[in-house]
Amino acid sequence: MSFQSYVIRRIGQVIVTYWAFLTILFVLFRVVPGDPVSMHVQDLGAEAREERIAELGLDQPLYVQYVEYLRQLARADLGQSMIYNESVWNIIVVKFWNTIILMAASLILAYAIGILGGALLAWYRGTAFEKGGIVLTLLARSSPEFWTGIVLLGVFVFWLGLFPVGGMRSIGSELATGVGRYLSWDFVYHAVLPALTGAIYFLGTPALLMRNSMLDVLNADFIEIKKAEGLHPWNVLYKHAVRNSILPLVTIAAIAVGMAIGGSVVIETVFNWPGMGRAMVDAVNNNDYQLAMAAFFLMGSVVILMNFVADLLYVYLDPRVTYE
Amino acid sequence: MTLLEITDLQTQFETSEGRVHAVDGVNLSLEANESLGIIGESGSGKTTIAKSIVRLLPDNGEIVDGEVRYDGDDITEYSDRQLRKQIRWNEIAVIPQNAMNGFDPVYTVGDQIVEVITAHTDTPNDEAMERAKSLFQTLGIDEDRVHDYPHQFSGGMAQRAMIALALALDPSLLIADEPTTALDVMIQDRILHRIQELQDELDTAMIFITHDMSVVSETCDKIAVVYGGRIVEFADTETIIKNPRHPYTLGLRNAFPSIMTDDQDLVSIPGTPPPLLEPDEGCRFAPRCPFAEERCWSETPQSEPYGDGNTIECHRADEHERIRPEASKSETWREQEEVIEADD
Amino acid sequence: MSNRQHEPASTTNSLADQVRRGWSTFTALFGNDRLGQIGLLLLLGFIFIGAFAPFLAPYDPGEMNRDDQGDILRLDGPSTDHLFGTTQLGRDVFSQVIVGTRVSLLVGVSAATMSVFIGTNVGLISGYKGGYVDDVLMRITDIAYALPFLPFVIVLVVILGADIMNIIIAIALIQWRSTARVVRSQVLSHKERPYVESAYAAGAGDLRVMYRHILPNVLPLVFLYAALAIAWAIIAEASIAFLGFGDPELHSWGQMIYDAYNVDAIRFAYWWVIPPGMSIVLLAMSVFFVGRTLEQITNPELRHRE
Amino acid sequence: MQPGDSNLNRRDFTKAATLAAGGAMVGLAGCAGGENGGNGIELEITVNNPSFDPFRYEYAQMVADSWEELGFAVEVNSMDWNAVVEEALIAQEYDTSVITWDGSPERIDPHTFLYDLFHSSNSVEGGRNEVNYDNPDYDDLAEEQARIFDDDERQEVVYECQKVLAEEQPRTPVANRTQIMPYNNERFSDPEVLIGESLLSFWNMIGVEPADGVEDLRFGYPEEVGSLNPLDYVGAHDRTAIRLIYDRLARIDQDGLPAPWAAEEIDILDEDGEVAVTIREGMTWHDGEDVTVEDVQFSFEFANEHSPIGSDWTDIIDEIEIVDDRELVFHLEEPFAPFVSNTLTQVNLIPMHVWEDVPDEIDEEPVDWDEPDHIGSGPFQLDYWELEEEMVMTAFDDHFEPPNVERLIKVPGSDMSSLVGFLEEEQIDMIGQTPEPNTIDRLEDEEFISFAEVDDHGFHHVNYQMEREPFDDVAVRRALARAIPKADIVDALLDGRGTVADSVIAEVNEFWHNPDVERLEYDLDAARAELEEAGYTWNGDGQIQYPE
Repeated sequence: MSFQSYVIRRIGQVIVTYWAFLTILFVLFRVVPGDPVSMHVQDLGAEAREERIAELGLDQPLYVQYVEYLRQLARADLGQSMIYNESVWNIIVVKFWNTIILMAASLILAYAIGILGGALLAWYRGTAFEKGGIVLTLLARSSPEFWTGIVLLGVFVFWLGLFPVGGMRSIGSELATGVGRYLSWDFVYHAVLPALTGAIYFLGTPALLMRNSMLDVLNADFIEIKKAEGLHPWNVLYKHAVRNSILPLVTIAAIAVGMAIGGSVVIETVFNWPGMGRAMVDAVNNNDYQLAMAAFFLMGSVVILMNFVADLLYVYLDPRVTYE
Repeated sequence: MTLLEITDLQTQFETSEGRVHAVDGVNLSLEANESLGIIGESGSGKTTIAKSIVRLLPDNGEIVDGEVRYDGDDITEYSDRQLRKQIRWNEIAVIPQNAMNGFDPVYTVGDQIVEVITAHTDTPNDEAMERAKSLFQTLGIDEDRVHDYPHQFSGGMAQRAMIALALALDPSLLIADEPTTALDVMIQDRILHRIQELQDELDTAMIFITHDMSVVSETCDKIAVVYGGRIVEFADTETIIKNPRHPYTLGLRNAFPSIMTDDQDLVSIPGTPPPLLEPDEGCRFAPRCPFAEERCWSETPQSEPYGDGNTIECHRADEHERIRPEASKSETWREQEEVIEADD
Repeated sequence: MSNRQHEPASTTNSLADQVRRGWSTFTALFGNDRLGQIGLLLLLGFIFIGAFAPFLAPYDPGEMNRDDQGDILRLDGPSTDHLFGTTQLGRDVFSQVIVGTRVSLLVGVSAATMSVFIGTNVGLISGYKGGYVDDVLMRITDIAYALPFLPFVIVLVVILGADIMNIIIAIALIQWRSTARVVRSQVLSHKERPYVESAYAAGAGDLRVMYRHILPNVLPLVFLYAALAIAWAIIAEASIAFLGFGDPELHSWGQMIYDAYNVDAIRFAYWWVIPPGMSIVLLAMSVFFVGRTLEQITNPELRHRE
Repeated sequence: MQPGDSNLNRRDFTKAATLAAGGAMVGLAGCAGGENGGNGIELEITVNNPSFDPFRYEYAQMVADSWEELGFAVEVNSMDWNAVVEEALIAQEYDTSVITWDGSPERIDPHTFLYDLFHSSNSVEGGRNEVNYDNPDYDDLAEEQARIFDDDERQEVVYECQKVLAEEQPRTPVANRTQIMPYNNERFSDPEVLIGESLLSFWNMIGVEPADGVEDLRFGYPEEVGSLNPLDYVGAHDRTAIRLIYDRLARIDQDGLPAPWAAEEIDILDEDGEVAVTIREGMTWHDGEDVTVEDVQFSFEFANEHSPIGSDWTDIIDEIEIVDDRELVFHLEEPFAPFVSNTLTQVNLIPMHVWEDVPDEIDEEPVDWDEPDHIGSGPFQLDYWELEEEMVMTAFDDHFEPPNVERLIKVPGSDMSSLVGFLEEEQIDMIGQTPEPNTIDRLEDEEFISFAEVDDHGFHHVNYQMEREPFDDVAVRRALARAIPKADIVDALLDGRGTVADSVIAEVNEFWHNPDVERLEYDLDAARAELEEAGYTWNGDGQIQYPE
């Protein structure tokens, strides 16, 4: 099969997956108990309640709502937030980027440390360094994000007082718009601990996988040949051993992006980070279907997209892969 | 002129079971443009000899004694950097057993040739690529195939590409470790001829490591027979093929179809190669040797010179004229096999 | 060095052989793996605590303990009466940690069992049947991969109610996906091997070939994934509880930290936070240690040359 | 021994025990309902999960334990708050439930608590009388209190209402919590609190005294404002922000009584329902235009026509008559005593020149229009609002009572714990909610933190679904009420920071609270006696039985 027809087939599969995902999303949020106004039942009279529900279209038959929902999405319209009474897109877009930036920082940190560390673990196989490294890695992997976050908070905030308790910027400071909000020291200062928390949690997988993969590669004949060629050892390690070992990590990294986005809610809660995960949990608690669905939808989209990208990247990076 | 002179080389491995004496006092010499075959069963230490020369030993291995003189210099004394800069690939190149695995699968073959050229010389990339193409031509591969990835080559072609890689820097010595075992017989033959031709053309010395007597008989000037980490017999090819003196060499000869004596039935040497852990006194081949005497069990034989620079390490070397015909018979070895089984 | 247990011995697949081989593999693996031993020991410790929790816990974990004057012992630090101190409402932290062990183990084991059961069957059928069955099952797996884990579990818990069983089901509904993919690719490679052909030749039907011949050969991998699934499930449950979607009737470790966090005690009531936190980490880690040892069955290359 | 101690949270333990390794998966499903399989009268307490409000969850457990001691088979059914609302409040599918009514300023007027919650006309699905209390005599009383404009006369009827409710116990009030809110005393002094809201009150936002050089009031609240739309908002918390930007004709003052605000004078012209309002002179909108009587008339009419919540309060208005350029008269359809305290204090004044022309792209309802500039006439103007980060308002200096600070920054925390952290780091100045008891203890040690302390008139209570047996029996309700350990709940769960409630009108609401209602003190023997008298018996296992 040619690369092109492979890509086309994959796109076809992605579309099917996507449709199923959207349908599940719809069904999930229609069977959630309560409705968007139930939170405020004591503030609204029975009449006002009915009126609002009708206004939100929730009195329509399910299939009508379903068709409307798909039509909306097709128009790239995420609908109105039922609580904020504002376009969901406006609410979510900033949070989406807040989450993406934080998780990207965490993942980049995690994969940089993980790949480097994993390579070293394999390179120094059988030493005390390796053993210690593995224990540390498994420790990091065993600590839920909220626990790591709490420990970091305890040490760096409550005890040493080095970092702020949470939030994304100092309260009342000048509000920058667009990219500007991520380009200040104040932002970095606020992002250090949450990013670190994520990085610690995520780095276990790449480190261990890299180590295993490296061990395989290091046993390969060509590594010996590259050494015999008189190439610099670092060259052998990074240009050849690491480059070959990294292949299986590509898929994992893509999946990790999805996991990170989906799991961001925990870090965002601990560090009071105004991200999408928290917005989604709040929206679920408030029964703001549209907002929760949009957050869910964006997270799922990132995951589906990343899985797709991973497949293509893998084919691109490894010349041996055939398009089966 | 002597290109390579190995004296009393000892290489050992540290393992959980103890110290393995993989190479245990080896002496060898090789003239420029000469080709040497090193032959032995797997586990005999023949590959370790080759790896000791370029010092490509695993982490748990080390050269504990002896010299490897290359062009007069003892390269065991070289720092890693010196060895890397001056010896590896510049002077000594290696051809691995399975060429397909010798290439990094994620780069094109051409890129890998370019890489080694630019690592050692100041050649610009495009010139290095030209060099790679001309090497491909020399080896009879379509030069456009430098842009192909290793997995796109057939086995024989990959082996030739590997040779092209080995020749990239005009080395003075090629070490080929079982270069053709992975290939089928027809291709094996063609490649061996090609190597021989190239060696003549390029004035390169060559060490050929194999377990296959017939391979070395065609390609090499001299042959060293390795057993238990020692060279038990070293002589010119003709002597080894026609008049070997060591019972092990004689046994090896029986194990392969020979062009010269095609009516023989093939028989392998019974038993297994010795463990190389802290060897005891006595000839290491004694347990498997149909001609072992009492002293073979108690005294370690020493290397004795004979003829023109040949050596032999056997207590009964003097009796070779009598032993040789005995050893040609398959019954001799079959009987020995029964003895060994009885012992177990 | 590389005695590959997972290479099928085409003749011996009887149950007794499997067990015997399994046992010798077990001793060979754990015999010289210090981390594996530590993990196993820790795990057994937790299982013991979990099994005998009601006898080991000195207090009812929900009881509000009071001092001699009848005042509630709020946020009392560690003492001889209360080893790990008390909570905001005077509840004994030590007892809660003990009882919480059971919850974590239950969640870990049940969720892992369910997810591995689903995953193995999907992978087996998908890989073995191929064709459109494979297509459909793999699309379903893709969909499971497309659902963000925590949010999905949270929504499910909101729908089904915050009961521990629902949490377990929600975790399993997502977690099976990785097992399915891995088992499928293993089955694909086993399908081509000679022993499968000879099974056909001997007249075995599809089901028999799948479950009697191929399955035993992918089992080591299944066990490995089960071990990992246990750890993930434990961490997942703790995270869900921490976010406030846990089963309020149970004193799970995540729930404890949530309670402490919620009443803003995490900054000083270390005795209330560290025991459950460390318990989660240690339990998950012990499972990872064991899993790492098991991994060597599936990939002998990883074994230490010691 | 403390009441209920012996089997406190026995359920927890039983459930944990059913988790025994092997049979757990099957066992759980089966055990959930089975444990109270005795043959007593079964009843269920519906309550929210602790994540929504731990206090209610915990006291539901204490109530359950106590009721079990009495001989009932009690099951606590805790669920997501949304599910509680759907089942217990809207569908009214429950036995008993643990619910809270929050104390908003408008509810200081007894009308909501006495009429909405107990009048039989509100017992429809989704109505506020979810206990289905249906007592014609009480209905008369509740209607009567709404007709009497004279406070003292009305007080008598209000007292009578409370007396009936205390005897009949359709809901058992349990406690009013004390609101203790922390603020930074180096930056602010003299907070102006209101019952039910404490620091969150309108008066505090404009009246709290900043120290020299302090310009920003940074106010933390663990929830984000949902909407600033003056016509279409739902959350109670939304109002606390909206009322700063949009003025009302009257506001509830710090004594809990309505006082003219944008109105200079409010006169009851006629007890049958004519209210004259004179607006202040010289008021302007944030965009500089004058506030006119036409604007006021427009605000009420527009709210009545388009706003789902606005129509609730304005339906009572028959006609609004403009007398001159400062005076209007509201003609009511019938006498309605809470008109000033509930209607005039809640309808936001909006500028006619802005809202007259709701843009065309708002195709459905004009209230869906998110007016971008938020032009009101209140003491604050919206500067910017970054959702879930901060909302910044600046002082409107042309206001007749401009705030003491330059800016008000509302900070929504993800939870109390992070807000407390902000307060301690001096990143915020105040928190608009009561922290946990231990946090209060800790913050009390901080020199720079003081507390504003006031009781809430909102009340925690236990509901009985009176359409179901045995809750239709007043004896049962009274017995159950006597078996609620109110004092212990306040002591154990609130660390004493609260008041035991016996009437639906809180003690702190001094003018309306009837101090002489019957008190059903915690007394299991008295409870048993009431049941016995009504014919209930106990079997050998101590399980209660219906009368023969």
